[in-house]
Amino acid sequence: MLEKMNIDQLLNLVKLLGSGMGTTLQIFFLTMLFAIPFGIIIALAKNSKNKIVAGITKLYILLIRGTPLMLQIIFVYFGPYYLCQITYDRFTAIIIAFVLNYAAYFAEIFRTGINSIPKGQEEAAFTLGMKKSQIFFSIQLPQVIKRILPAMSNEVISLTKTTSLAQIIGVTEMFALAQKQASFQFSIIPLCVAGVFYLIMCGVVTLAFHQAEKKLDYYKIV
Amino acid sequence: MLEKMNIDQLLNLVKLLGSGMGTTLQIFFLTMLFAIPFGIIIALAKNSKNKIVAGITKLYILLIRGTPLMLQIIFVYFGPYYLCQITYDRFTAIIIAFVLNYAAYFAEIFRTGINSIPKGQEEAAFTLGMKKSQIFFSIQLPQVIKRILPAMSNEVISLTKTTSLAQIIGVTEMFALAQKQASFQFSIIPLCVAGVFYLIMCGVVTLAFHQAEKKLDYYKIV
Amino acid sequence: LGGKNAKTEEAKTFTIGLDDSFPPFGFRNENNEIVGLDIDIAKALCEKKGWELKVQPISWAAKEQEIDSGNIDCIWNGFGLTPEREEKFTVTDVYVSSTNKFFTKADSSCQKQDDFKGKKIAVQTGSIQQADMEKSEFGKEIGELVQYNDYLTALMDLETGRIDAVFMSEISGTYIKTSKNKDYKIIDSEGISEPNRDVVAFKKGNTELKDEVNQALNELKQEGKLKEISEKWFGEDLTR
Amino acid sequence: MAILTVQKVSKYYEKKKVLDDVSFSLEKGEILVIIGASGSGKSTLLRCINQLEKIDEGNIIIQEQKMIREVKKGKPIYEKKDKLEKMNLSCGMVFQNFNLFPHLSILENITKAPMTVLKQDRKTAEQIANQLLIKMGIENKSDQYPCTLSGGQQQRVSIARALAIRPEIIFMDEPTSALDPELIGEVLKVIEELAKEKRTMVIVTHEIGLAEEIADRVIFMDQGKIIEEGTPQEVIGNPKQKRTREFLTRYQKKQLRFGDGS
Amino acid sequence: MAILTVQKVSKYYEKKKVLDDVSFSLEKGEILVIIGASGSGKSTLLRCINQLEKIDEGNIIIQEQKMIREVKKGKPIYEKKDKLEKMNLSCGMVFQNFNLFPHLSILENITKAPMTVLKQDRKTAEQIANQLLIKMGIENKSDQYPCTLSGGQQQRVSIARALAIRPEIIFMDEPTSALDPELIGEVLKVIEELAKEKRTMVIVTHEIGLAEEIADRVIFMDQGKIIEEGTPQEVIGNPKQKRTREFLTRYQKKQLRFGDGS
Ligand SMILES: Nc1ncnc2c1ncn2[C@@H]1O[C@H](COP(=O)(O)OP(=O)(O)OP(=O)(O)O)[C@@H](O)[C@H]1O
Ligand SMILES: Nc1ncnc2c1ncn2[C@@H]1O[C@H](COP(=O)(O)OP(=O)(O)OP(=O)(O)O)[C@@H](O)[C@H]1O
Ligand SMILES: [Mg+2]
Ligand SMILES: [Mg+2]
Repeated sequence: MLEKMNIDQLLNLVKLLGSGMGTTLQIFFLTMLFAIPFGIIIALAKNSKNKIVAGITKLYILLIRGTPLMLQIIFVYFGPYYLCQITYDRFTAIIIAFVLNYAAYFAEIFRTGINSIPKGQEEAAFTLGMKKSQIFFSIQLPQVIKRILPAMSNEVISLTKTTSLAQIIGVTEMFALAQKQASFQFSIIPLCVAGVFYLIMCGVVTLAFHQAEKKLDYYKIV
Repeated sequence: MLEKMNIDQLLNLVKLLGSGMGTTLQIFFLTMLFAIPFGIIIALAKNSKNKIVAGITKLYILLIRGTPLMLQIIFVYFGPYYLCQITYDRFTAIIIAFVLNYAAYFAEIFRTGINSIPKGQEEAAFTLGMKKSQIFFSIQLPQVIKRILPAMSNEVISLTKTTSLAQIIGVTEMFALAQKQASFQFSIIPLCVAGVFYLIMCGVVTLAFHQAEKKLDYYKIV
Repeated sequence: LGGKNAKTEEAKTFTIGLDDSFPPFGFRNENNEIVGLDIDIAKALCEKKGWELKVQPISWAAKEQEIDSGNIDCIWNGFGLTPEREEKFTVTDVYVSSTNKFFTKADSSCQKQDDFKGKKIAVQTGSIQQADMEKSEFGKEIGELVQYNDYLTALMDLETGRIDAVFMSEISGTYIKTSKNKDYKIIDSEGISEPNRDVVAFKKGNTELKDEVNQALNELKQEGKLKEISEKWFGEDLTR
Repeated sequence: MAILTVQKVSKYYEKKKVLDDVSFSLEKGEILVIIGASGSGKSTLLRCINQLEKIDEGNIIIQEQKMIREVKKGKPIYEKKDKLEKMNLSCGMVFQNFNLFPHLSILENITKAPMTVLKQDRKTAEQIANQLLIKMGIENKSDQYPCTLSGGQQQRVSIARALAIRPEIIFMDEPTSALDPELIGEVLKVIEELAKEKRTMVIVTHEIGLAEEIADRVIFMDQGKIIEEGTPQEVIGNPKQKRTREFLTRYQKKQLRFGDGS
Repeated sequence: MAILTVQKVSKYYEKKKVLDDVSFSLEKGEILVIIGASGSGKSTLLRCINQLEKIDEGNIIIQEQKMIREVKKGKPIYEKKDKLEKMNLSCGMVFQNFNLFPHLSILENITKAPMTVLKQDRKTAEQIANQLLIKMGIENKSDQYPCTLSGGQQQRVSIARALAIRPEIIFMDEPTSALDPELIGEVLKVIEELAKEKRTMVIVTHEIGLAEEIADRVIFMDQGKIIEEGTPQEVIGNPKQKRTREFLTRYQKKQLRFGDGS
């Protein structure tokens, strides 16, 4: 099963999996796009003084972290139909499930980041007359970003690979194509090629975070 | 697919999945048992002044984090056969793959923990005549544990669910049983029950970490 | 038998590898016992040969590696014959055969294959049905080919109406339909795929063991044992 | 007419009374120095006036505007948000630990609030900021980030930042106690400058020398209470209360034993 | 016979020479105080003697044992590990930030090294520790954790911890400069006690008063060099070098202006 492939076959395979990367990257970027702001909202909700809001958020995070994403995808996709006969697009379902899931993980990271910024800065900003939202967006958030980069990089790297779960409800991304080819060709080479694709994605993400860290290196965390 | 089940069937299902929890828990605890010390070694290696050691460790972590665990399991299980005709037990292979994988993730957490302990303490211990290993085990490690508890809890919670990947090479744990029942009974109820099992495991882990945090609350991080 | 040194006289274990979630060939019942058509045949065969049967669940994705490394003696799992598979494995004669059909909702407006033009058809990822559909002329005329990891999700989605039919083997579909009391409409296919011819597959070159199993299968057939087992599972004789 | 009046203010942390019936008032242009042992409630008092903590009894009146509207079931009800915000704006605060915003340049640290709160345009805000930096003697640092400055320089920036919103009263909570001895002088110089301009200020400090030099009035606090109040000559030069004398002796002893090296 | 000799030591950080041909020696029972501006290399010198940094030129001799065995291609080769460890044990160090171990109780902070390094049994170690705590005036804190202590108390614990391994020489790097003014006195008192016992000590400090009171000899450093050396009367009372005078004037000015409040 590790027999030689000729170069043409390999190129073909790379082209095929490359075509699946479109979907993989769409899932990846759309999840980031929505999960980050949603995660911030959840983080703020969990920090809220309103006990009901904080309690609901806590339950939500527990449920999300406590159950496999695979189940969450199935619920998001089939739940609305069984509850009220609503169906919708499978790709939308994947994005919703991924956003709900990653937002919970991001939220915990954001919360740690927000809480690690010295209270004194908030107080100083307050005595300067700044409003809560102004303090959050112009004083805390920019610093939170710097603090959470390492933790976020872990989650984002995990996301690159988790995209493969999309195939559960029939969204064909790169890894599904690789599995199909592996099964047709009776070979694990397609899976190895998929591994290389992931490795490249992971490398790019690592590099991007590295760049971001460098860019934010102009000031020191106090 | 959501048709009613009677209580007997449900009990039967719970009993069945419960029996699979044995394997799940074995994988879980054995992974923790080996991945934690191995992770510490990797963390120290990556912090090492020897550039070759640090370089190899870096590559190792990149490879592990950059590729799906699923592929790693396949390589660990079949690799030795293709390289030198050695076969071995599938359960052992799962433990090895999980340990290799989680050790890399744990290592990054440990390293952050170790590096966050004020250098001054190491220096103070050194001027008191303590040896490197004494400093590590009696000064740094106990504090590292406190610092990394939140990050570790995330990884350990993820491990509870990742155990389900063992079925890739035919190790039947709880989730594999649930999926099989789902396909036999043609119902997603077994998957929901599996979700509840995971939720319980996650709850126990969360509680355990909470207890540990409380226990280490007797001193403040400086 | 069992392991690589397949023919030591004392070790009479015969290890068959299968995906234990593939009804009705091999799957887990509510008591978690692996049962099914293939299991019954393998049992009968081992009884005849005086071997001890060991049923090893494997991951379908890794079946070649499993057999190559000698963890299992054969794949026995409703294993449909294809030219590629014939090339990669040493296989027995066909012992069961079935055709692939469209399974759709009872109230579907589709009556024949041509009605599925432009519609969404589901297959299992990496299955023969997928390969056949992608290769066939008809496959180019359908709206979308949706791949699922398992038939459970595919059939659930059929119910929600997001796909129009599942293209699967008659055996699997009929089994689900009868055992779960579903009222699927079954529509014949033509010009898409050859009938599935299920065989037992051995490591390439392991003809010795293959011949032994082949001969025993033929004897079982002659004795009417295969017919008996097939009728138990399908109500008809699908063995060849 | 007093610009600030603190009326019988009390404050509890859980069961502990950390401010106990504190009353005083401040005239425009007056400089008040508060001294007292660690834990006597000096910071808490400043934080209550600056709305960083809530009071449990009494009232605080800034520019004839009451902070507490009414008392319901023994609980003080604060004024509406907009009124509180206006009162907050007329108070500027300088913290012991500077609390500069590390991700903003020195100039941005100063212009942030004027631009977002007072809606000044960037040009005006930067002009004002630059004038303040000149006054603080750090005009050449405006593009640097806080982490590159010494503690003394950071504290001067934080004073400039507080001045930029043009507060009526400036509060300083131990502005020099996080500084190396070598750097204290430069901050004290700036404070003296402000004193010369007759700005209204309330300063909590351990620098008895500063109190003597610039205070119009000195308050000595102990265990949440104001024990003694008067001119520096009265409170420091000739304290009436035993507790005040004890407190001052401790300082004098240290300074006599390790006095200046001339 | 000198207990410590520093011979023509130089040290670079990258290209920057932070110690420049530093030589001095210390007799048993002598108390040496090092003063100098920020960045003049005082801490680096102490860190080199305590093996926390490596030197690039010269040698350090503790109790007749050389730290550098030989010089190869212009690079100093350090002695074998066991010899270095012995030398390290004869030096105790007190840091500006105390550097207590936060997860250990006060008693454990002190007994940890004696038990693991000197192999004392727990009982002996605790006995010695308790005696030291009594000496430091904090015998009632032994079961508490560092975070519950004030800075002054923490520093006294760290002095006790350093004494517990019975070093021949004690080094202190600005032992009071992280402390609130109120708390400095209690640490200075402990240092004076040690001075009375005629312990060999090297103290880096900004407290000129302390230097005058307890030093047998004072060294003034500037830009990595020893500029002036002598008795406190000589160096502080009557400095010969212009740089020393400038440095001292700065302190005196501040202390005159905000001098003691008597
Ligand atoms: N957030 C808080 N929770 C509980 N108690 C507090 C809190 N903040 C302050 N205290 C207590 O209130 C009392 C007064 O504290 P405060 O900080 O006002 O004193 P201070 O006079 O400023 O002292 P210092 O000179 O040390 O700054 C102290 O006993 C302190 O322990
Ligand atoms: N790890 C380092 N890397 C590079 N330069 C350093 C390092 N540590 C110290 N320096 C530099 O070496 C010089 C001497 O520093 P040192 O800390 O010894 O001075 P110091 O006299 O103790 O000053 P202070 O009174 O501020 O403690 C300074 O210019 C400093 O910037
Ligand atoms: Mg205070
Ligand atoms: Mg220093």
